[in-house]
Formats: sequence, C-alpha cells, structure tokens
Amino acid sequence: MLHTVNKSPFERNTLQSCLRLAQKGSAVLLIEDGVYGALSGTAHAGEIADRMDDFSFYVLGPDIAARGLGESPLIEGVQVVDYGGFVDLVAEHEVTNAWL
Amino acid sequence: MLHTVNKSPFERNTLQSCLRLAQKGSAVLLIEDGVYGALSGTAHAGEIADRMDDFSFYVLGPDIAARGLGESPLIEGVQVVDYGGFVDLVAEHEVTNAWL
Amino acid sequence: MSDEMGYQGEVVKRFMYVNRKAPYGTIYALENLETVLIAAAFDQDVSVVFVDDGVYQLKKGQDTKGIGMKNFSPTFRALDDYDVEKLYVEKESLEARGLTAEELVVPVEVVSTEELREIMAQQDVVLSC
Amino acid sequence: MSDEMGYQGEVVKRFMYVNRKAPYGTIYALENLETVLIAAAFDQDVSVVFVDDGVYQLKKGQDTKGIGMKNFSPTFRALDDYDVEKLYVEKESLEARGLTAEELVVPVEVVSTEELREIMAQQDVVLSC
Amino acid sequence: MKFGILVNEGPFTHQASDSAYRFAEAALAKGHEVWRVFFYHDGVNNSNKLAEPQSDDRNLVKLWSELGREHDLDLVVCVAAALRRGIKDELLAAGFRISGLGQLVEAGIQADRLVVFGD
Amino acid sequence: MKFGILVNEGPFTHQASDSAYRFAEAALAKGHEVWRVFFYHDGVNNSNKLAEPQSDDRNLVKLWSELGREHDLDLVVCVAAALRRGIKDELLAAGFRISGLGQLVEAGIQADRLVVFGD
Repeated sequence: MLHTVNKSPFERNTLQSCLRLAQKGSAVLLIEDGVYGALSGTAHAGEIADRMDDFSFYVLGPDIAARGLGESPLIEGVQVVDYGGFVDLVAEHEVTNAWL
Repeated sequence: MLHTVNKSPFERNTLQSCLRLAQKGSAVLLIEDGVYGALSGTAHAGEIADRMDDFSFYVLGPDIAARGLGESPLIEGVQVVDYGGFVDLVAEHEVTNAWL
Repeated sequence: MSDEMGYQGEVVKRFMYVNRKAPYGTIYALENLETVLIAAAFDQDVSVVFVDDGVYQLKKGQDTKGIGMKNFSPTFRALDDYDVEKLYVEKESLEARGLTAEELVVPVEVVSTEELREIMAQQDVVLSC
Repeated sequence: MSDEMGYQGEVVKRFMYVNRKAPYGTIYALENLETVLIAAAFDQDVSVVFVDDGVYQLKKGQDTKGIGMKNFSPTFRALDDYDVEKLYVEKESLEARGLTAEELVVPVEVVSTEELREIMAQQDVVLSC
Repeated sequence: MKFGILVNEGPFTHQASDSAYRFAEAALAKGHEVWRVFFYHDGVNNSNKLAEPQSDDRNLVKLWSELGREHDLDLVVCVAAALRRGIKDELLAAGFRISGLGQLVEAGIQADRLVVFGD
Repeated sequence: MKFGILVNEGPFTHQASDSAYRFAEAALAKGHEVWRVFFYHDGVNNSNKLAEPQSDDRNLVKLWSELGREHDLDLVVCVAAALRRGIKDELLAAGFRISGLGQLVEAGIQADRLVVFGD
C-alpha cells in the first residue's frame, strides 16, 4: 500500500497516525506541507528516521523546492520523486491511502 | 487577554502553542473542537490541569453538549460558559486572540 | 485484486472509510457518512473505521440544539439497515480519550492497532478523512 | 487602551499579526500578508510574528515553478517600504525546525518565548492565523 | 460596547461561521453593537445566495442576511478573496456588500473588540 | 492504467486541487487514463466559472476545464455538496457536470486506483 501524508508533523498528528497504522513494508510519500517531515535536523526528524527499516519513504521534489528546502538536508534514505514518480508509485501499489 | 482555542489537542499543536505564548493571568476559552481539551481522564488532560494556576480556563457549554460530553467530567477548575458568557469574556478583556 | 461478483453480477470491492476527525468542528464526518451510505447502496463490501478524533463521532448523547447544527449521530444507527456491519474502533484511540465502547451510539468491534493494520491491508479502496 | 493619534489625526492602534501556518499548503500565509500590507497603509503600528510552522514562510530560496503557484516570499522584502519593521521570530520555533535567522528572506528580530509573550501582551488587536 | 467580527471560513465546512453567528446574536442580545462583520478567506462563501442546504439543516447565508436586516449590520465581503473564489455581486445575498481589506483594518481600529473565527 | 481522482478542497484555499491537477497531468503524460475526477466537500468550488484570481496567479477552474477538454475528462461535481455551497448549473465552468455521490463509488469500482487529495 502507498500512503500519502500532506500535513506538517509539527502542526498535526497525521504522520504519526499513518506510521502507527501502516503495515511494515508500505511506501510513504510526503507531499504538500507533509514534506517538512522529510527534513533532517528538526525536532520531528526522528519520526521517520527511526522507521527507515519499516517503510520506504518518498518526498515530492516540487513541494520541497517550493518551500525553499531544495538545499536542505533530508533524512538519509528518503527518496525524492516528481509528479511522474508520484504517478508511478500509485501505479506500483494496489491501493493508495491519503492521510488527510 | 482572552485566548480562544478551537482545535482538538489530539489533532493539532494549537492549545500547546497558546499555553506557551500566553501570559500568566490570561483567560483561555475552549470552543468548537477545542472543547476536547477540557475533558479529564484523556491523554491530553495534563496540558490544562498542569496550568490551572497560570490561567483561567473556560469552555463553551453548547459545544460540549453538541459533542455528547454534557455528562463527561471536566478538568477541575474549568468553568462552563454559554455564548452570552463568551461575549462577557470578550468584553472583560481588552484584547481577544483567536488561536486558529 | 480481490474483485468478486455481487448478486447482480457487478464487481464488488472492499471499500474502507477511515474517520479521523471529530464531528461538528468540520463537515468531513457528516459528508463522509453520506459516502458510506452510498457505497453500501451500491452493494460494495464496506468497512468503517474510527481512529484518532474520529472516535468522537460515535459518542453517545450528542445534543446540538445549542449550536444550531444538525445532530447526525443517529445516522450511524441506520448503517445496520444498509448492511454496513463492519464498524471498527481502534482501542488505542478510544483509551487515549478515556472512552469505552459502552459510550458509543452503535455496537462496534474494538480492535488493536495491529488488528486494524491487518484489516486495512486487505482493502481495495481506502478513503481517509 | 493605548490609542494615540497618527500624523493625520487618526487613531493608531497596535496591530499584531501572528503567523503560525506554513506557506503553500494553505492560502492563509498569503492572504494574511495582504492584510498586513493594508494595515500598514492605514498607518497603524504593525508587528508581524512568526511562530510554529509560520517561520517556514520566511525560508529563503522558495521556488514554486514546479507546483504552479505564485512565490509570494519576495513580498516580505517589501514590508520595509511600508514601514513594517517589527518582524519577530520565536527562537524556539526556529530551533525546533533546525533553522537559523540567516536562512530567512528578511532581517528579523529573533526573540525568546518570554520576550514574545511580553510583546504580544502590549497589542491592541491580535490576528492569528 | 462595539464589536468587530472576522469570519475566515465558508459555511458548513467549518464551524467558524456558526460560532461567529451565535456570538453576534448573543452580543446583540446583551445590548452590544456589532459594528461590522468582515468575511475573509473562504469566509466570503457565506454570502453566496445560491446556497441551498438540506431542509433540516441551518442555512447560514440566510441566517446572516436576516440578522443583518434585523440589526442593520454591516456585512462586508473582502473583494480580493471573493474574486479569487468566484463570489461576485450577482451572487450576493441580501445585506452583504463587497469591499476592500481596508474595511477589516477599520473594524480593528473603530471597534472596541475584534473577534476572529476561523480554522 | 485507469485512475480515479477525488478532490476534497476548493481552489486556492488548500493545495489539494493544485496537487490533484499536477497528478492528473503527469498521469496523462505517462499514457494513463484519468477515468473520472470527482469533486466533493469544498472541492465543488473548483467548478465555479466566476473565479477570477489575480493575473499573475494560476486559475484552477480554467486549468481543470482545459485539461478536461484536451483529454475528454469526466469532471463530476457532487450535487449534495454543491447545493449546500451554492454551486449550481449556471456557475459551472465548461467541462464540469453535477451528479450524485454514486459517481464517486463508481470511480472506486471502475478505476484501477483511486487517489484522494484533501485537507
């Protein structure tokens, strides 16, 4: 299953809920304000860094660039995709679950 | 100053930010989904219970009743007001700050 | 895919609706419930999940007269008439809010986080809100 | 009340705009900025505060071409032309996000939570979003 | 006392407009003046007269219009926010008018209290 | 592959409609089919042809209309959500149609993937 998260982990509990309820082996794609969760060196970086063995993490590049984070270090192992890569991820997984 | 909080403390960081940035002696009124913060016996009850000496806490009764919490125990010291009481609180404080 | 044929020969899929938001503060709970009813009317295999603040949607004793909004919680009791019988509530979400299953407007199956993960993994379509 | 007379004999109030939301995910940051500019045009005593995810509004290097939205961060640099010079960023919010003042598009005053409480307590009108 | 009210969200989607309406009603009942209600962000959608909620639900557009008529309220819809969202004069319910953001600043200046309802 | 897309928020207020649009565009560019785009909740506001954003901003209503025309997309606005919010036939931009929630369920059944964008 592919899970998308579009909320900042600083503002809402969405990322936490996704990571609690997603099965190991799932893919998690961070989009919109969710991309802040992919940054290393923040107070919430551990939420993803600690689960690197359980999930494949992706982040939407255009949303990273829009927010001025193009040069900011991401958590090691998070893969950057564009909208085409987003489409591929949806196609590769039988179900997509958007955590709103 | 009167502060209003309309978000659930389970979902967002709004109540925490309000309590961090409000001056001691301020009044805090919980409305809409913010009323969940006034319940005792929840995982977030401590956020308000621990600050009872610093702030005067109020909760909007109609929002409590709407959510089926009319019989639920509130944190000790939280005062229930109706919309008229909300108006009085605004009138009594020179400034109202809505934490959205 | 787990598609199977319904009694009219139509495709039946497993639809899961995940409710994570409290009622009344926003309209999502109400409008999501409308979607659940329609999916059931289309004879799909519908599950409804309540996690996080979504469990508050089911709290007994809602009285919305004071806020002028419509109390839609009785509609949850109509789900049974639509053969929507798979209602799951996450134990952890319930406990964090100091609630018990007895305080909810309809009978639900209280499941662990691990059980819910399993159920969610078996769906064809998941709609969270 | 702290009303005083402006240069045209009008009432001047202390308006504080508190930005707590990240840019682009929602429109609040952009539309709030429009309000700040208008308040300044009315010769009010305007302060702008950035806390929580609001500090992200000021991050340098925003490039919105890929999402098709307008990059409004340059407008923060125009605040100076409107004599909006009181820009406060909470130190705690900045540090939690691993950011420094050098990474922001405009010079700001980085203040402690305690200092911000004091500044907020002196306002006549506070608009948070 | 003179109150200014700011409504930042559309009807139905968030409770903000409901809360603002109940607050305005209660303030008027206590003899206060509601000096202006300003609709910003999605709040501009509160003025759309085509809104037709289910018959057993409240109609916030009508409620605001009627409260405005009874108490001669100044219901101002922000022009910039409205244009963006397709709220034009031809959609305005009775009692609403479209004007600039300056009207919000003016409410902040002239009213004794400004109370904000939003998301 | 056949994609269904659900848009839950209005234009401008949340990025949801932008993200959905970019996703649809990318899916079409890769040769996938966008079987239906369903607009629910505040998403119905994406169909309001009166929307007039600033000239240097994107116009999401037009973008959806144009994408719909180029690729013969089925852009469906939920009638219940639309009525409540005052979106009627006379406001519909080219290419949108109003229909029932069953069209969303049908998208879930018929499409290989349903992707949701919202708040």
